[in-house]
Amino acid sequence: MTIKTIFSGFGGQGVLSMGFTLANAAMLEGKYVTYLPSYGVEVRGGTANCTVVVSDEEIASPVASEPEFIVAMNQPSFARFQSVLTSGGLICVNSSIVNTTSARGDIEILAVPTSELADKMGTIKVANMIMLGAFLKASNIVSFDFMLAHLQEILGEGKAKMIKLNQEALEAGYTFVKE
Amino acid sequence: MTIKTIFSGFGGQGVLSMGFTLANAAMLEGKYVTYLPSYGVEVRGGTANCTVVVSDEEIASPVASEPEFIVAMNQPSFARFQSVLTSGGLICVNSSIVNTTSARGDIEILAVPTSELADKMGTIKVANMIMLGAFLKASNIVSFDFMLAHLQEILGEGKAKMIKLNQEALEAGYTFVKE
Amino acid sequence: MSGNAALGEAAVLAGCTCYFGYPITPQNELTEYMAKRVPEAGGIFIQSESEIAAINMVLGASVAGARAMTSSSSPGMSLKQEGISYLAADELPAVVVNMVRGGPGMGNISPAQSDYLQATRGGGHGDYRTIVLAPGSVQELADIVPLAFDLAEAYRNPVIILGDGMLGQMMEPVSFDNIKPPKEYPKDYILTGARGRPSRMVRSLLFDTKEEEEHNWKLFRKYQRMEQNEVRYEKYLVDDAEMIVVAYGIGARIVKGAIKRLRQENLKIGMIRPITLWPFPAKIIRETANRVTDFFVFEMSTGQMIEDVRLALEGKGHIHFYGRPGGVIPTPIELSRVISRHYYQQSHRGKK
Amino acid sequence: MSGNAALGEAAVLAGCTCYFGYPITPQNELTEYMAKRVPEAGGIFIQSESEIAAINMVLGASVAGARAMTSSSSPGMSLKQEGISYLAADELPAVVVNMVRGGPGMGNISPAQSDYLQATRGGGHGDYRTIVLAPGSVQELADIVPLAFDLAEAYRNPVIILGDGMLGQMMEPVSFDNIKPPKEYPKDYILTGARGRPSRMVRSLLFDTKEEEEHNWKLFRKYQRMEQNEVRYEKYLVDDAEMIVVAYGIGARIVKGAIKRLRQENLKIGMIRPITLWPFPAKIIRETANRVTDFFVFEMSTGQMIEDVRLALEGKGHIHFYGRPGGVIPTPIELSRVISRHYYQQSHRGKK
Amino acid sequence: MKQVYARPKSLKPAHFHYCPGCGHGIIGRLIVEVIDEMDLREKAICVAPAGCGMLVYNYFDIDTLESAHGRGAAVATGIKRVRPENLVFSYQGDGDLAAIGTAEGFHAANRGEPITIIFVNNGVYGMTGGQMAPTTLSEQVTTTTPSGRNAATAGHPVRICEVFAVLDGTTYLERVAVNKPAAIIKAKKTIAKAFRNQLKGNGFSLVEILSPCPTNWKMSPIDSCRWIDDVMAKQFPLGVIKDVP
Amino acid sequence: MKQVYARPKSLKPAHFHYCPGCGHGIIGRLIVEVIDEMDLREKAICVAPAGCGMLVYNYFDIDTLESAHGRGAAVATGIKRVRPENLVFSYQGDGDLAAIGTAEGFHAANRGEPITIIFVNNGVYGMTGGQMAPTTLSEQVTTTTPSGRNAATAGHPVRICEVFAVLDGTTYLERVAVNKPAAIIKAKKTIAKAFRNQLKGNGFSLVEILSPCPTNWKMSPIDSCRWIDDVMAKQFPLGVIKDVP
Amino acid sequence: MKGSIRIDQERCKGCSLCMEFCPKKAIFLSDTLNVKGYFVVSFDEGRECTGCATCAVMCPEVAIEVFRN
Amino acid sequence: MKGSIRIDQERCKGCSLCMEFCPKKAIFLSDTLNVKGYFVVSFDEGRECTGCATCAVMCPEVAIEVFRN
Ligand SMILES: Cc1ncc(C[n+]2csc(CCOP(=O)(O)OP(=O)(O)O)c2C)c(N)n1
Ligand SMILES: Cc1ncc(C[n+]2csc(CCOP(=O)(O)OP(=O)(O)O)c2C)c(N)n1
Ligand code: SF4
Ligand code: SF4
Ligand code: SF4
Ligand code: SF4
Ligand code: SF4
Ligand code: SF4
Ligand SMILES: [Mg+2]
Ligand SMILES: [Mg+2]
Repeated sequence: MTIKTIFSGFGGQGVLSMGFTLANAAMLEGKYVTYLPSYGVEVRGGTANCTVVVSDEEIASPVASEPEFIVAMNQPSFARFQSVLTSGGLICVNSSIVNTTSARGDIEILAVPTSELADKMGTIKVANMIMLGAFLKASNIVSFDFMLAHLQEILGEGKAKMIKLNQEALEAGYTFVKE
Repeated sequence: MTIKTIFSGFGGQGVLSMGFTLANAAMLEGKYVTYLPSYGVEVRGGTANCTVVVSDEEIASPVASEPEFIVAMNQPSFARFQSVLTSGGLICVNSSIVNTTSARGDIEILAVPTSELADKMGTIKVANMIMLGAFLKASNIVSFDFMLAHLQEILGEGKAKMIKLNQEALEAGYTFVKE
Repeated sequence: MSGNAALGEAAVLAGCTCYFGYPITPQNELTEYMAKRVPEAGGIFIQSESEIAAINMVLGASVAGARAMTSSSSPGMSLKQEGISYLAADELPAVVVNMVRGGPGMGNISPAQSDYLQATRGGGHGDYRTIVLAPGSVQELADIVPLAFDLAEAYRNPVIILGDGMLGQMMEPVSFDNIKPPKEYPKDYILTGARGRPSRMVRSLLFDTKEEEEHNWKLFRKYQRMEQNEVRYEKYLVDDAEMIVVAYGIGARIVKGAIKRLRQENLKIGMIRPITLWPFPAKIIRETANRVTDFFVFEMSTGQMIEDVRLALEGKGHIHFYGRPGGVIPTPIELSRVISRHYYQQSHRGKK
Repeated sequence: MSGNAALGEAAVLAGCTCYFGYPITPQNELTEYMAKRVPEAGGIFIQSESEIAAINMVLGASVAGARAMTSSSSPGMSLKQEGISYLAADELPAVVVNMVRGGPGMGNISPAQSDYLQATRGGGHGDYRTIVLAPGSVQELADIVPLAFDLAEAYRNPVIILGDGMLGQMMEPVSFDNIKPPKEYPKDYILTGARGRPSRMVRSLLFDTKEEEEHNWKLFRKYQRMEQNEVRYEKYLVDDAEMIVVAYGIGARIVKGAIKRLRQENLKIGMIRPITLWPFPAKIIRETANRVTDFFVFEMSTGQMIEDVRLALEGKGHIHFYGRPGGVIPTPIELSRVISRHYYQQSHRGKK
Repeated sequence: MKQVYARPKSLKPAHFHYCPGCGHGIIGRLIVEVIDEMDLREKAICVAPAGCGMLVYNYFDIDTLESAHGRGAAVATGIKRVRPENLVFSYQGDGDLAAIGTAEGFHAANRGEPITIIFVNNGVYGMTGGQMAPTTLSEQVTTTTPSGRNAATAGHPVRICEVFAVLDGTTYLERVAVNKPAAIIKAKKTIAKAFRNQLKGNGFSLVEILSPCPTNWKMSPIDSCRWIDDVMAKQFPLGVIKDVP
Repeated sequence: MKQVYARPKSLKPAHFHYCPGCGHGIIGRLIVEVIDEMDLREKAICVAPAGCGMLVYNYFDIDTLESAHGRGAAVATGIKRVRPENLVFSYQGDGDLAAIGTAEGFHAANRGEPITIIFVNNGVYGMTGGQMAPTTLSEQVTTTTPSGRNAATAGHPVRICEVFAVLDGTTYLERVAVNKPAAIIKAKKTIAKAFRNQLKGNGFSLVEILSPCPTNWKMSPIDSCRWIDDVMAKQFPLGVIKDVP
Repeated sequence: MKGSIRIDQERCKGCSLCMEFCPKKAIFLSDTLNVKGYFVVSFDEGRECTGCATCAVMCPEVAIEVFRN
Repeated sequence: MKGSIRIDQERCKGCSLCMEFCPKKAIFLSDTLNVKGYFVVSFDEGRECTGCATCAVMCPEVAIEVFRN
């Protein structure tokens, strides 16, 4: 099984670290993983996206043609990436600032008002982790409990202080998604 | 007829301007000419040489393999170039500082004590023109009278003041060589 | 681990004690990794004032006997060409990394393969060559770095690692278990101060043209030895293939994905992936042409390696080409479609 | 007149109003000629602080609408590669002269032909090409300079003139009668201040990879047009020849001397002399191979153009090679001996 | 009500790509305001750098050229020599001018080329992600000085104005900042003065502008503005460094 | 009779290639004398330039490397970082250091690399045939300034010591000359002091030496020596420019 | 003197510099997210504004226009 | 104090600097040409030499050795 996910949004939205976190977790779980950030512009303020491929076998290409999952944190990303989503795929959308109407009938859309949820937690900075939590619930690419338990290891020492906040954010997103 | 001459000596001996003067004169006379200076070192004080080819037809190569004439103003040049001289060729040597004994029996050697002759004229700087005068007498590549008459034109404006001195030097060399 | 980090880590483990670099996307993560890691390991890190300074610091460190490295991306590589020519002329080892980006000019920062000719033909002046290594995965990158240092020292010549932003930024699991501490290479040319031995000079200025010519032929013979001994490539499903794709680096990796798909549809496609771009695996390609008539060259450029394939084939066979320059990364699906189209054209042609 | 002076004079007569250069032997006489001549003609001369500054001043002058030129020799050319890549990417005309010297590294200052690959394959980064002109006499140099400026403007691309110290220092009679004042080329891209028109921008940064790709293909098509329309070469005694020498520049001139000798001995040797090294006259060589089996490549290098001859021949015929790198200038006699040896080997082979 | 502040005429409609609170946005606006007020839109030619300021051609509605990293002064020299009647200025960051472009800036200044350099000193390489610049302060943390810039191995903060002041070709050098309203108004006057200096044919002028880079300084925009006064300006004193009328 | 002056031990037997009266010969001798007197032959590593001084490796009997034109300071940096215990000095002309190598010299100085640059200022490009150098005087005739250097188009004479003095990494900068016996003795002391400065680990040192180039100045050796005092030293004042112990 | 300002909220990046330096504190950070994803500032109509244009002087996005009687 | 010097005439390039600066004028330009083609200087044995080594200090060719009692 090879599962491809594209995380996308604005430069400052923590899109890359979402993908990075997922990739690290999957690697710890012993999977084959590629993580490929692809910032569109050398400069600040552009759009950013990254592709995470998780697989049980060696991965041929880190590029996701026909990804199974997409996370779109802003409008341009939603517009751009929903069209490449594989039929039957799932797109998680930051509904706080994205109009989620899509022309495609063959895909599933999960609307998460991440900005509002983050605001409730007191800082917009955790919006990405909220989305990641929601995404994990819906995709089940890595075990949510595993990620929670190993978050320190996954994020690296630097982020030690933030672990607790991030765990809460992940959980907020996870529980936002109904079974 | 294609005649090749190599002028050689130390960097400061005016070797290049000897060749340059000859080439310009020949060009004025309407011949095909190539003039090729080939300083061996980018730096000062090395050896210098130049090749002048004068011909009635287009010249294939400005490089003189088997030159007909050689002018050697110092010992290393004499040693190096006498060996490439074509059989029956003539080598003009600055005998003031060159030991002119040669192993080859098939070439002609013209010894000109240029430094002494120049000294007599009051300046070592005209040694090269003295040698050129001698060389013209021996080689007859361009008409000596033509060169004398057009020296101003040949040397260019810059040298205007030196014309007279140079003419005298040419003549000193020319007359030094006995018929 | 990211390709950039793997590269840096492998270098340090392979005994690289000096890194000199100037920021440029998409290889900044490598410079930043080295900024932290090299001093930790007791080595020297300088963010130089330019790419030119960097390559010349490398030259200095190399002549002083250290394993030294620099890295850059396309425009910065152009600036290093004089220095690389000097390294080759002086016969000094060094590893130079180019994470190629879209060009020419400022271009962009996306992965590209358009510096192939610069790397393989010597963008610098004079008759010289550099071994050019093109890894295709993070693990291979980690494996190739110590090899690069060894080749550089064994031949006393600069070695170029040609990657791209994709390889640098991609994260994959990687092991460094294969990396051993560097062998002892003879260091009878380095400058240490003339203690207990005659003084040495390292130079490439040879005013005497005969000497310079001899030096050129000496280098030439060295390059011939490299051509004989250092060709590296990977064969992928070549044995039964009816069409061979030639691609390298990250491009080859995408091709692999495409071939996997095509094999499922029973299209007999294989691949030869040059790992050394110079010396180029011409022989294996030429030999394969005894059996296979169609070669499909894929490059993330308008076509540069294709020249080497043409040189290898010497008129044999039929060459197809697909290029995506400018930093565009095609998908395996796209490639599989293009390849299959050419494949069917080919069978069609065969039937005529 | 010396080659250097002829080059400079022809440039001025062809409307070159800007010269920027940095001293390097063996092209100093050109810089010095321009130092005097260009200001006299009302133009701009700057001895820049480096070769890099020079090429970027050229870029500035070019974008401002002037005919601009710079010149250098091998190590200095390596330093200009980034700038040349930018000129190509920005589609700006410019003429860049390289009086090649012995290399790599510091090398020496004697004539050489070892920057062929750098010039024809783009020593700079990215997918770009430059027309490369290789004159073989002072008169041809004078004729080629206006052509270079015209081609540069017609295609909006840098054009390289590849000479060497021998050509630069050689004095031959020369006429400038053929030089006409430059044509008016459309200048709808230059920067003059946005007076009475929308503002313009000139750039090569294209973050959007699709845009950059399109730009690359656009350039590629331009290079294809050059390949179709701008191939130039000289045929010398080719019609009855049994062996064809391929040589360029001053090397070809020495070959001519050798052939003259060999023809006297009734050896049927001819020559194809590429005048444009890029685009390379591949077609004529390939066509000639229908009749002639033996090609003798002579280069003052360890062998660079030979790749183009191999590409042209596509496996046809037999290639002989003779190289004199490092600034050595062989004599016509020497070359005639070498060529005749190969010629007899060839007839011998023919008889087998 | 009458409009007392409107978007300058010579600013294109495009949104800036800069990070929130970035000084480049302020500086770009000031330049365009001066161009409009001095009626230079049809005269001005801008040379854009590699750096966060590289996209100014998307914002300035004047003729603009992108230069290779660090070569702005050489390119501007080429343009100005051909078109002396134009206003030619180069917009350069501290990496661009004070590192890779040291020689080009230095010698254009020494030749007294009548061009103007708008020198954006934000103490880091903004565009490439916050590496050390020659102007990075001692002990300042950047991505390539993870434990702070160590002067002994990584060098001291370079004061370009003070260096260029030694060169005889420079006629007007001033350091300003864009971290508070008064400073910004001063910066604008300085840019205008530098342009006038050029139009008078009075040699080389350079305006060094201390400019916040909140992203790479890892500070809020407001803290960044304060940091300029509290810390940065101590190393880079504001004011006229050289003014030869 | 005892010998009071002998050829220095660390001078190879080769004859110099310099023109008659060239300062390079004097300077080379002084360096080697200092090396011998300070017993540094086994410690010293010299970086040779492109320029008339390029063949010093044929003369100095110490480890020597040729560098690309202008890159001496970067190369010396690489060597010195790897071998801090060695004496590393770069020998550079005014074209080499003050033109093409501006950035490398400037930043090595700013980093305070503990290297020494012996900077031979002869006001021209000697090796390539007498073109203008950045240090050429105003109105001085060279092959590229045929009617005299015009400061307005070709720039002003660059005073490297004064420029480098602005940089915090420099600790010892002095300008001397080799045009008469007293000056030469002084020059030797200065070189020795610069070397000692390096051995103490005390940052970057540079000795600028006004040096006759009779060939390209088109003067006799003696007139050249006089010209240094009468004209050149007016533009390039001799003495200590910076000395931070 | 009475003034007012118009903020182009699509340009605003919420850097707060205008707010910080407004002598009348007539600008506040709203909870509106713009398309770029920034919480933008708003003009507080209820506050006195002098039309001094300090906010516009500070704004790095040229997002503010200022009007005055 | 009595001194004397030895000039390596093959190294000498006749620049005259030693001559010019010798306080005793004990060096003169000879009419001997060396192999390099320069008229070289000679030590005037007849003149007083102090062995001050000024000549050696000036000599760009390191052609002079100095001796003293
Ligand atoms: C030859 C070359 N080297 C490196 C780069 C990468 N690069 C782009 S911008 C930049 C530095 C930006 O810093 P600065 O000049 O301070 O501008 P800022 O972004 O801080 O405004 C670098 C290193 C390049 N484009 N070209
Ligand atoms: C990249 C490069 N550009 C140019 C040259 C040619 N070149 C050699 S030495 C030199 C300048 C010499 O002048 P200077 O540094 O003043 O030394 P001097 O000969 O006067 O002592 C130049 C331009 C070169 N070798 N390499
Ligand atoms: S990185 Fe810094 S300089 Fe660049 S746009 Fe962001 S804040 Fe401005
Ligand atoms: S050219 Fe000048 S610097 Fe060079 S060796 Fe001759 S006198 Fe000395
Ligand atoms: S114009 Fe002045 S008072 Fe009004 S909002 Fe702006 S800063 Fe505040
Ligand atoms: S200064 Fe401009 S960008 Fe910043 S908050 Fe105010 S309006 Fe928005
Ligand atoms: S040692 Fe003194 S006195 Fe004797 S020759 Fe030399 S300079 Fe003259
Ligand atoms: S100083 Fe030396 S080279 Fe000059 S004349 Fe005297 S001995 Fe000869
Ligand atoms: Mg910056
Ligand atoms: Mg000099």
